[in-house]
Parts: sequence; C-alpha cells; structure tokens
Amino acid sequence: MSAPVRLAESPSTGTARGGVSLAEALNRALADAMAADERVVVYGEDVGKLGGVFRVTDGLAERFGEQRCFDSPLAESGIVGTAIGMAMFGLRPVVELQFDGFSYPAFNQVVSHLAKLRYRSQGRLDLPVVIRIPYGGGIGSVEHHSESPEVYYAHTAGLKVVTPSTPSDAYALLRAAIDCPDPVVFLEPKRRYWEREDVTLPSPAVALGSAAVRREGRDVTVLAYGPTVPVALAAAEEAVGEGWSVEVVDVRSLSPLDEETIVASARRTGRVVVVQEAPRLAGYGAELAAVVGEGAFGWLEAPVQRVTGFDTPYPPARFEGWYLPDADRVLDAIAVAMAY
Amino acid sequence: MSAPVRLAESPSTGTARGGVSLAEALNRALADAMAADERVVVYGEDVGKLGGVFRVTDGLAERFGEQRCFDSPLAESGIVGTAIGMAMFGLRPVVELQFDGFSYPAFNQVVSHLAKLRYRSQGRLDLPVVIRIPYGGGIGSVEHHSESPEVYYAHTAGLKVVTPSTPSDAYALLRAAIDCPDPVVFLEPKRRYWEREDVTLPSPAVALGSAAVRREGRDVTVLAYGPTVPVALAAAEEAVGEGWSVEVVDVRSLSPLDEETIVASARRTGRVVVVQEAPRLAGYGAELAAVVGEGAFGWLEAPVQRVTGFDTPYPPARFEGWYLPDADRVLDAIAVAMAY
Amino acid sequence: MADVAVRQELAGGSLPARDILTLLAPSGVRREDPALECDLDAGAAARLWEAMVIGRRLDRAAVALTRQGELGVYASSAGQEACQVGPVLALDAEDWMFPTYRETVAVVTRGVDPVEALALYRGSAHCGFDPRAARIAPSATPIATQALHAVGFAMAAARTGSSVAALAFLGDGATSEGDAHEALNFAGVFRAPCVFFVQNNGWAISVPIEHQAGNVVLAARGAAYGIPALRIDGNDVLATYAATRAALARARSGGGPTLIEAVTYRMEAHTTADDPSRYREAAVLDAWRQRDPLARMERYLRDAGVLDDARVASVTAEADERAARLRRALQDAAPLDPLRLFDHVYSAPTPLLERQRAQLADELSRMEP
Amino acid sequence: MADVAVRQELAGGSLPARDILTLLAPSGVRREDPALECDLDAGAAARLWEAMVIGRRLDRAAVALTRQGELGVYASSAGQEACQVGPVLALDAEDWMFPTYRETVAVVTRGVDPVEALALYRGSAHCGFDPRAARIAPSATPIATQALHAVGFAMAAARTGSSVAALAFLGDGATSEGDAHEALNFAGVFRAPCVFFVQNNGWAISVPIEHQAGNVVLAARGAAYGIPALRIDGNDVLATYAATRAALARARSGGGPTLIEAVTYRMEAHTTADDPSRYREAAVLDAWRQRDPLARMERYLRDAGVLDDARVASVTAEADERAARLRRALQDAAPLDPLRLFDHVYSAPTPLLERQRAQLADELSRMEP
Ligand SMILES: Cc1ncc(C[n+]2csc(CCOP(=O)(O)OP(=O)(O)O)c2C)c(N)n1
Ligand SMILES: Cc1ncc(C[n+]2csc(CCOP(=O)(O)OP(=O)(O)O)c2C)c(N)n1
Ligand SMILES: [Mg+2]
Ligand SMILES: [Mg+2]
Repeated sequence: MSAPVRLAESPSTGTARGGVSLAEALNRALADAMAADERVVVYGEDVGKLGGVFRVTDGLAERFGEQRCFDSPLAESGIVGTAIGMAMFGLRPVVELQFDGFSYPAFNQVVSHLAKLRYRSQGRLDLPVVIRIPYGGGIGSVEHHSESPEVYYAHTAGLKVVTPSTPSDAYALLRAAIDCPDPVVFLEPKRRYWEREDVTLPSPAVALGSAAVRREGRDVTVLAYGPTVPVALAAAEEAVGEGWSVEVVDVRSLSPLDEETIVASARRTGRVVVVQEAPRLAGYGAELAAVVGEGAFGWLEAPVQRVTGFDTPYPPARFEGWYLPDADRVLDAIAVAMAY
Repeated sequence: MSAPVRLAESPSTGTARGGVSLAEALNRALADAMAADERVVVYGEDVGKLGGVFRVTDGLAERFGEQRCFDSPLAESGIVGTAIGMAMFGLRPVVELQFDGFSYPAFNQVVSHLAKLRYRSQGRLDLPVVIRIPYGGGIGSVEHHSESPEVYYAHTAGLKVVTPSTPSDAYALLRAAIDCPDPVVFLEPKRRYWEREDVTLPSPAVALGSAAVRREGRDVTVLAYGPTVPVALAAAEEAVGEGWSVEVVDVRSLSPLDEETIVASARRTGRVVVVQEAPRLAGYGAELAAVVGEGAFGWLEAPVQRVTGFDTPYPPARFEGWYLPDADRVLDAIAVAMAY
Repeated sequence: MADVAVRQELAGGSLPARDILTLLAPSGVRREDPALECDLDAGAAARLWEAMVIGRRLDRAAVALTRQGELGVYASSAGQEACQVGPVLALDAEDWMFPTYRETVAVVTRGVDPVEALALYRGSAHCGFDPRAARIAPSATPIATQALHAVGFAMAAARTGSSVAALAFLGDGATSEGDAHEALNFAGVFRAPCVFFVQNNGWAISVPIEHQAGNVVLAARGAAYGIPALRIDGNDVLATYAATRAALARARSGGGPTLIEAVTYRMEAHTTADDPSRYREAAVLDAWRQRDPLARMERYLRDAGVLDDARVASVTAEADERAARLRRALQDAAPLDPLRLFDHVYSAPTPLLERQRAQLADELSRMEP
Repeated sequence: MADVAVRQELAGGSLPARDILTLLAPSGVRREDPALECDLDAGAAARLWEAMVIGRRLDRAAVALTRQGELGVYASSAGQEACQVGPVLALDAEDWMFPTYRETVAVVTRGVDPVEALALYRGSAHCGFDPRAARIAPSATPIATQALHAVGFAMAAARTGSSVAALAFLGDGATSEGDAHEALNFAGVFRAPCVFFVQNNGWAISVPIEHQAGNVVLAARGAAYGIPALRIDGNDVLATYAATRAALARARSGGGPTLIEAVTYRMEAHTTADDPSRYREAAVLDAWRQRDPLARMERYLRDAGVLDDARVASVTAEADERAARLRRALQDAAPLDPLRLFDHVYSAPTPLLERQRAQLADELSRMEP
C-alpha cells in the first residue's frame, strides 16, 4: 500500500505534457457529439460557465450556447428526472452528477424510471440519457467524494454501465454511450482524469459491452476496471520480476458484462484475481468471481482472489492510501493464486 | 415454473388457521419492543390509523398513542432523514417504507448518513434505526411493488441487512434489529406475510449475522434467504424422489454474512446452488458464489449454480410466475450440479 | 363542503384564505369569475359532460372487473372525473400529459382504448398504450416522479422552439415528495411550459391532507417558486377545463408554468385493495355527493337546453356499450406469451438475456404434454 | 447592495418584495424594527463581535493552512461571520445545531477546538469533534440532508416533552434539493421546534441564486408550509442573533418552526479548490465589502463606547494566538494509526472487518524495516 494520497493537482487543459488527458478526451467527446447531433444537450450543476468542477464540460456552453449546455439547480433527482422528460421529447441529454456520493439523491429516478421506461413502454420509448459520474477515490478529497457505487447501477436491469480507464476509451465509450438508445451510467475514474495518453482523437470506436485485454499473460488473469486498471498493470509489471506472466483484462463494461472475454482469459491462465475499489461484500468483484467460477470451473487452479476496498465507509483522505487496493496488494493476491 | 400468481388474499389477523403468521409475528415484535423500551417509535406512511398496508403495525397507534406510532407525510427521504435525527436525540425509530420500490427516494439518506454516521463520528453516535421494507415479488401487484433491492443495502458498509423466512425468525430478528445500536435494513418477504408457523412468541433469540441450516443434507447445499427459503425447501423435498439429499441454508443475515456456516455446508456437500429473486448480474447470489468459491475451492465437485430472477425489470404480474425462481428451477440447478 | 371549509380555515394562519374558484355551483348554476374565464358555451361544454359520463361508467366497470379477477387491483377516479376530463380536453393534440395510476379516466378521455389503459391493473403490461401515439407518458406509480418528467419534456420543448406544453397530474400526497418540489423549482427557474394539476382529493391512502401538509392550501406553493397558482373547485369541470386551458395558453406564449390546485374528494377506497372504513367515516361522503361533478354539469346543460332525456339516454347507452366492450375484451383476451418477458429491456437483447430467454423456452417446452 | 436590490426586484412578480430586516445599518447605526427585537445592549453584544473577530481570524488561518498543505481543502466562511456567530450564540446550551461544511466559524463559536473543527478538511477524520459533547451534528456535505436530521431531532424533542430545539443551517443552493422541502414540510406538519437558518450567500459554487430558484426570495417558502418566515440582513449580527433567538423561543413554547433567510455574500471562492474568476466579477465584492459584518459592528460598539483601541487590540491578539495554536497543533500532529480505519463501522467489528484489519496489520508489519 502506498503513502496517503495528497490532494490532486487541478485538471490541466494545457498540452504541455503532451498527449491527451482522460478529462480532455471526455470534453472532446462531448463537443464532437454535440456538433454531430443537435439533440444532444449537456447540463448539471456547474457544468455551464464553470465548465464543471473537473472541467470536463469546459467551453461547451460558450461554443454551443446556453440552450445546449447549462447549469441546473442543485437537485440531482431533478436533473435525472428532467433528463428523462427531455428524452421523451426526443432530445439526448448528457447530465453530470457532480460526484459519486451525490448520485444517490437521483437513485429513485434512475432505478424506477430511467432503467425501466423502455421495458414499461414495451419498447415504445427510447431513453438515450447518459449520466456522467466522476467516481472513485484517490484524490484526497472529503467524504462523499470518493465512492464506488458501480454495483448499485450494474445490478439495475435496464441500465448500461461503463467505465473507461484510458483517454482513448474515454472518448470512444462516451461517444458510444451518447449514441446508444439505452440509458448509460458513465462512470469516470476521477483520479485518472489527468493521466495522459498519446492518442489522436477521435479514437477508434468501442462497442458497449466489450472488455479489453490490456496485457497478455499466461499465468494469472487480473480483472480490473476504471481506476484500478493502471493498478493492475503496475502489478503485472512488477510480477515479471517474480517470473509470473500476468494478463490484465479491462472489464470496461459492467453491464452488460463481456463474460466471453473474461471466461476465455480465465480458462487460458487458470488463475484469476479481481480488483475493485469498492468494499468487498456484494461488490462487483463478486460477480466477476462468480462468472469465472461458472465458466472456468474445470480450468481453475486456484480460487478467485478478490482485492477490494475494505468494508468500511470510505475513510478520511489521510487514510485512503491504506484503503485503496494498490499494486502491492494485487501482487500479494497474485502470489496467493500462484501458490496453489 | 408455476402458473401466474394471483393477487394475494389480504393479511389475516385472525387465528382461525392456527399458528402465527409472519406478519403477526412482526406486529408482536413491534408491540413487545415498544412495551419494553419507550424510546422505540414507529412511523411511516399509513402505519398509524390504517395499521400499514400489510397491517404489520396494526393496533400500535391505538395501544401506544400517536406520539409513539404515527403517520408521516408521503416522503421517504423525509422518513429516513428524520429517523436519523430522532436517533441522534436518543430515540430508537422503526420506520416503514411501504414497498421495496418506494425505498429508493430514501437512498441518499440511507447510504450517505444512516450507514456512515457512526463511522463519521468515530463511534460517538449510535444509529439504532430500523428500516422495515416489505420486499420481493409474488403477490400479483403492479410495478414497483415486487423489487428485490437487497444488494443495494448489503453492499453498503455500515448497514446491517437481515431478512427472515419464518414467523419465529421474523419475531426474533426484528427484536434483535430494534435492540441493535447499528442501523438495520429489515427486509420483509411480503409474499410470506401470511404463512403460518406453530410457534409460541416470543420465539428464541437469534443473533444478527447468523445463518441457519434449515434442513440437513449430504449431496448439495442450497443457499436461500427470505422469500426463496420455502422454494428451496420444496425443491429439497422433491429432490428426495431423485435420490438426492439436499441441505438448505437460510442465509438470513445478508450483512454481515455468516461465511462460516455457508462454507462449512459447502465443504460438507461439495455442491452449491444459490437462489435469489433479484436479477442475476451483481446480485447477492454472486457474493454467495464468490464466498463459496473462496472458502470451499478444494471441496467443490461442481461450479456453484445461480438460480435467479431474470435480468429484466420486474415484469407485469401475469408474468411473474414465469419470472420467479420456483422449486422446479432449483431442482434443475441441483440436477446440473449433481451431473458433474 | 364542511371538509373544504375546514381546510381553508386551517390554512388561515399562514396565508390569507384563498377563494376556491368555481364557475359552476354545485346546484348547476353558472357563475362568472373574473379570475377564470371559460370560453365554452353550454353546447360546446356538453362534451365535457359526455366524457365524464363515459369515464365514470368505465371506472365503475373497472372496479367490478377487479372483483371478478380480470384486474388485479384498481385505483378509482370516482368523484374526480371533472379533474381528469377538464384538463385533458383542454390539451392541444400535440401536448403531452404525465398521469399517475389514479388517472385512468384522464387516459381514456385522451382517446386510449380502455383495454390498453387498464393493462397496468390487469397485470398484462406495465403500460398497455403507446405513449408516443397517445402523447401520454406511462402512468407513474412512484409518487411525484412524473412531475419532473413533465418539466423536462417542457424544457426540451421550449429549448427547441416547439410550442408543445406538458400537463403533469399530481395528488395532494404527492406534494410532500422532494420530487414535487424539484419539479416546481426547475419549472420556475426555466419557465418551462408545464402545467401542474394537483388533485387535492383529501387523502393519500389513509393520511388526510391535514397530516400531509403544514399548509393545506397547496396553491400557496406557487409563490415559493415564482409560479402563478390558483385554487379551483375540482368538482367543477368548467373550472378545471378553463384553468388548464388558460395555463396552457400562458405556457405556450412563454409565460412559464402554472400550478393548479383542484379541491376534490376521493369517493372510493384508495384502491380496490384498500379498506377505508379503517380510517374515515362514510358519512363525510354525503357532503361530497352533493358536489358531484356530473350531476351539476347535467343540471347546467339541461337548464341551458343542450341536454334532454334522450341525449342522456344515448350517452348512457354508449357508455354502457363501451363498458361491455371492455368486459368482453378482457374476458376474451388471448393468452400471454411468456417469452415477451424478455423483450425491450434494452434496444437489443444482451447475451445474458438471450441465455435466460432460451432457458425459459426450454422450461416451457419441457412442460408441454 | 446592488445585488440584493436586483434580487428583490426579481422576486417582485410573484411576491410583494419583502423588506430585509436590519438592526444595524452598514454604517454601524443601530435601527429599531418592530418585527425584530433584540434585547442585547451594546455591552452584551460585544461578545458577538468578539466571536466574529476570532472566527474570521481562524477562517483566514484555515485558508492559509490549505495552501501549506496542512488542510486538503477548505470552504471559507468569510463574509458570513454574522450568519454563523449570531445564530450559534442564540442557542441554549442544550440545543443542537446541524451545520454544513460551510459552518466552521459556527462550529468553533459553539466552543469546538479549531483542530477538531478542521479535521474534516485536514483529512484526518470525517468529524473531529464529539457531536454529543458539542451538541453539534457532524458537518453535512450532502446538500440539504442535515435539515431532515434537525427536524427529526426536534420532533423527538417535542415528542418526549423536552424543551430542546434544533438549528439547521442551509445554503441558498440547498433550498433546491428535495430534502430541504421535505424538511420544511415535516417541520410544518409536526410543528417541530426547529429553526431553519438559510444563508443566502448568492452562490452555489458557480450558480447564482437567480438561476437556482424561481423566486429568489427564499423566505417566501415559509408560507407554502405554514411556517413563519423572515428575511434578514445576514451581515448584521444583531439581526441574525435576534431572529434566531426569537425563533428558538417560539419553538420552545410550542410555536413550531421558523424559516430565516439571511441575505449575505460569499466573499471567497466556494472552496480553496475553486476558481471564482471563471464565473464572477471581482468588482461585485466591493459593494459587499461596504456591508462587512465586522466593520459595522465595530463601529457600533465604538460609538456606544464599549469598544476602544485597547480592546480591539487585545481581541485581535487573542485571535492571532488562537490561529497560531491551530497552526502549531496541525504541524505537530501525531501520525495517524492506519488501523483506526477499521474502527466504528458497527458497534462491534464483524468477522470480515477483523480479517481485513489483520490483513492491513500484516501489510504494515511487512513494510517495517
Ligand atoms: C414513492 C412512493 N411512495 C409510496 C407509494 C405508495 N402509495 C401509493 S399511492 C399513495 C398515496 C398517494 O396519495 P396522493 O398523492 O394524494 O394521490 P391519490 O392516491 O390520492 O390520487 C402512496 C403512499 C408510492 N406509490 N410511491
Ligand atoms: C447532494 C449534493 N450535490 C452536490 C454537492 C456538491 N456541492 C457542494 S457545495 C455545493 C453548492 C452549495 O451551495 P449552497 O447550498 O448555496 O451553499 P454554500 O456553498 O453557498 O454555502 C455543491 C453543488 C453536494 N455536496 N451534495
Ligand atoms: Mg390524494
Ligand atoms: Mg450559497
């Protein structure tokens, strides 16, 4: 585990360091989607003039006017509820809920309506709504700003749930989410906003519902998503020193889940470690473990190891370095799996 | 799968059919708790004069007065939010959210405060709040009245989550929940409200956090909870005809989870089927499968089978007989496990 | 009207008791009110009465069909016909309405086949009609949530320069939910072309309005949001029509939202599964029967000479015929296809749903003789 | 005051523009207002000023400590000292208050050690003080949620015959959340002994009140709930004190809740992580500096002869000393024990938490040299 994380630098919009940051890729995806389709509208708290607290909507209000990008009152249920109505009218709203911990006031609108209106209406209503939520820990923030609520959404039938881990995926997945006639909960790994990739946008299209093998390996498969993908990759790199060849799969789409890619990898390696920031009990990693247990039963040489946040509320910032799964912890789990 | 379920009869408060119904046991638990401790207050929508739409609070307002049992305005966040404040004052509120599907407006108060205030306050605040939620399907009702939201709560650190499957457990667990200094989400399997058991109340105490082996068996373990326990027992009974000896474990406490009892059973039988009404993806059954996979890896003769509701929104009432896991479906899963 | 008087009194402390605007006295006598203009003459108003007659008849049929097991449960509109017919007939063809489970009469008044309108209660579909064709959102069960959909719809209309407006139905109990507030506030901020029509029928299941709201004059909420509000007699279909019509006109002309509180009474149980004898005296119904929305309208139309026994008989016959058609349609309904259970979760099925569908298909095939 | 005037004008359409009650003009001249009585003479009022001086000094220190990395982030109370000191000093010892992240000055005014008050922002604890001892709920971050806790607390007090009251702090932005509405409505229905103190500081991060509310006169909400409401000058500590004091007295005597809207201004960034230059002109601050809550109070006290240079100097010195103590305490803070991470999730640890604790302990032991 690493030392306590300090408060993150603010998002850079410059290009001094080269490449494109994840936040910039998202910003570009929004702008391109708005340019391509005038039905796309963007709103939420502080997304207009301020450009969002993470600047993901920077410049959109100015470029597209305040009919297309605007600030809403401070009311998350109101944001999602009105987005549903806008979608019924025929628009394609992309709304921001400012932080993971502030997505909960909208939960009823998300679960009772957004997820269910297509089913309820026997397919007569499209619900092309995207809910963007910066999520996860590691930015040294105060409580409620570091939650990992993915299970709440992934377990809700009718929603699609995706989370990118790279700038190019961020661009492609957000474009796919906006184009999708189904509602998508788009989880943005906020501590990766400022990570850069040398990529030219638009990046190649990515289908919702597909996982990606980020690194090939023979001995162990590590399943990760969103903020923990770089953690898994770091552990894989360190594992080389131990003589272990580690495959890293970026699950990327939590609902629907690409069971095929995951099971294929598990069968290849016979050993699986899953990584999530969220607490363990009934976390998304349980689904991954269950899917692997079902699909690769005869192939497994070791029980699936779960590397997770602890089953506490998210701790104060100075504790998060001890709380968050890091490469060492993933490596420990790989070692356990390898010892079988 | 069975024929579509028809609208349920209304809850009987008579004793004509002998024994105690689950709803009556809950009613008795509330009354006894209120008599034992004047800090216990009961409120929610229609719980006063009406006695609750399922009559679980029947007679409490009359007996204890409207300072102790009363109707609230129609606002679930308000109900849970004020319960938190009452607990800070020193009362022990037991609130009812009328149906599973109407628990979501309170989600923010539950997740952001109820679950976290003890942790936030470094143990200085007790949060002895019980949230009673009639949950699950099978009563032929309209949409939003048949949800299985257990994962949303079980995944939330800081909450305890229990669900009884028998009248005697209903009594004992509700008393334990009310006595507990921690917040408890108490999920009442509404289609079992009228099932009767020959038991004298008060029933023996049950500790929160313990599972119960309901039937012993040698070949397969079926893990079930709440409304599906009788389904599992029926399947176990039918399995006798096939020559299979089925153990049924009533998980009962979803958080904390009694991993010990579950793993011990899985190791004994080597085959496990989990049953839930909720959709499969990231459902509670995934946690059970993961725990079994971790704790009984070397003992398993077959992959853990998950019998779940389908990954659709809860369907219209006339479809629910096809939707809900029934004994046949559990038996199919047992057969698959036995075939390994 | 003891009930309403009491409610007004209660409101006194915090707000000057507002008049309840009425255009048609319970006796059937037409009044004028400068605050509420109705451009319908008696001849044109007759269709309001007709729709109420048909609505009430179908409503009664639905209650009976519940007893016969054709419907699982039903929330009656009885007593509230003026609240459901007036606003709906005030809509333009392109407008959308956002009803709750209570608005079956409103839904059929908008032209939806009663069989489709009742699929929700039959348990054969969550929403039996096509929302796009009917321009009606699926009836909302989670209280107050639909108000936000209406506002969002209206915001979208305004933003795209459309002149379409939205009509949101709400109950009195619904005004306690956070969503009702957020809807009013969003509408106020964005001046959304949305009309909030609150049927204050005195009850939210067993909870009377006096225990529901600190100020039982729900129209008093308007000022909090900068929204014009008015309080009308909800059993007067001329008032419900005229108020909604005026509000829609304002909405369309850029004047923003309006809050209408219609004071009415729930004459039946909350739903057929409810037992109101546990919480209210049957006697109170008598006072409200004197204020019946159909009776006063019939009186008015007869006095105005546009209605006679023959027309009453023919409209009643038509209503009976529609009820009979409904009954027959439900009794003759084709069996449901279980596999439809999997349709329309997403725009295209996922691999998991395909697998589950195949599983059910297999189970069904194994059940065949 | 151009800002406030504009806001009042905006409100005009829907509500008679209400006066903003003031007892102390920006010039420091004491006014009388029959609607707002203050029983403090200048001598007694001096402690309000002292608390503001100390509060402002600590607030300034906190901003500086953020720049030095001792705190992770901080939400300044600057400009709002009168809103935080007045209400707190109006409380009785047994009352509880329910603050937000903005109320650090209120929390220290109630007697909490600044180190404990700032633990939230330091990232060493979610709440550094003992809520029971301080009779302060942990500062709430999720907007408006704490209002319901205050109401529940007050309901419990009333139900058990206690005379304790609750004070809920809210921001202007918070009034848009459903929870704010549900809190006002519950309080109105149950006549809960609760005072809602809304600091209308003009902004919710980057969103001005004009885009937040359809009626920017937030006090207009009171009538909707049958709750007495008043609008006061939030930069006048005599007004904030007197209004809260009167509301608490009413609450305690069974008179139910009160809504107080205090019109003030957020002089700093939303938090130290915010960049207000992106959304507001620095020039507007000048008008508000003329209305500074400390300056006018100092003027008043000097004119009344209860304050002289010596006392100003000694209070300033004490404030500096407290700030220095705070700085030292943070710099000298003992390292945190990582294993405390597992404490107090439940009243007793679960087996899963025991295992995880053991895992971290093992990791830590392996890290040792
Ligand atoms: C969010 C939510 N909570 C609870 C319920 C259960 N419920 C159904 S109807 C009702 C009362 C509604 O009262 P009101 O808004 O006055 O409408 P009415 O039934 O009188 O038309 C309640 C509590 C619900 N449907 N949704
Ligand atoms: C439920 C919720 N949504 C969003 C946020 C993010 N947020 C923090 S402060 C703030 C603005 C609050 O404005 P106001 O209520 O006026 O209080 P102020 O900061 O001005 O004191 C927002 C949107 C939050 N904390 N909680
Ligand atoms: Mg009602
Ligand atoms: Mg503010």
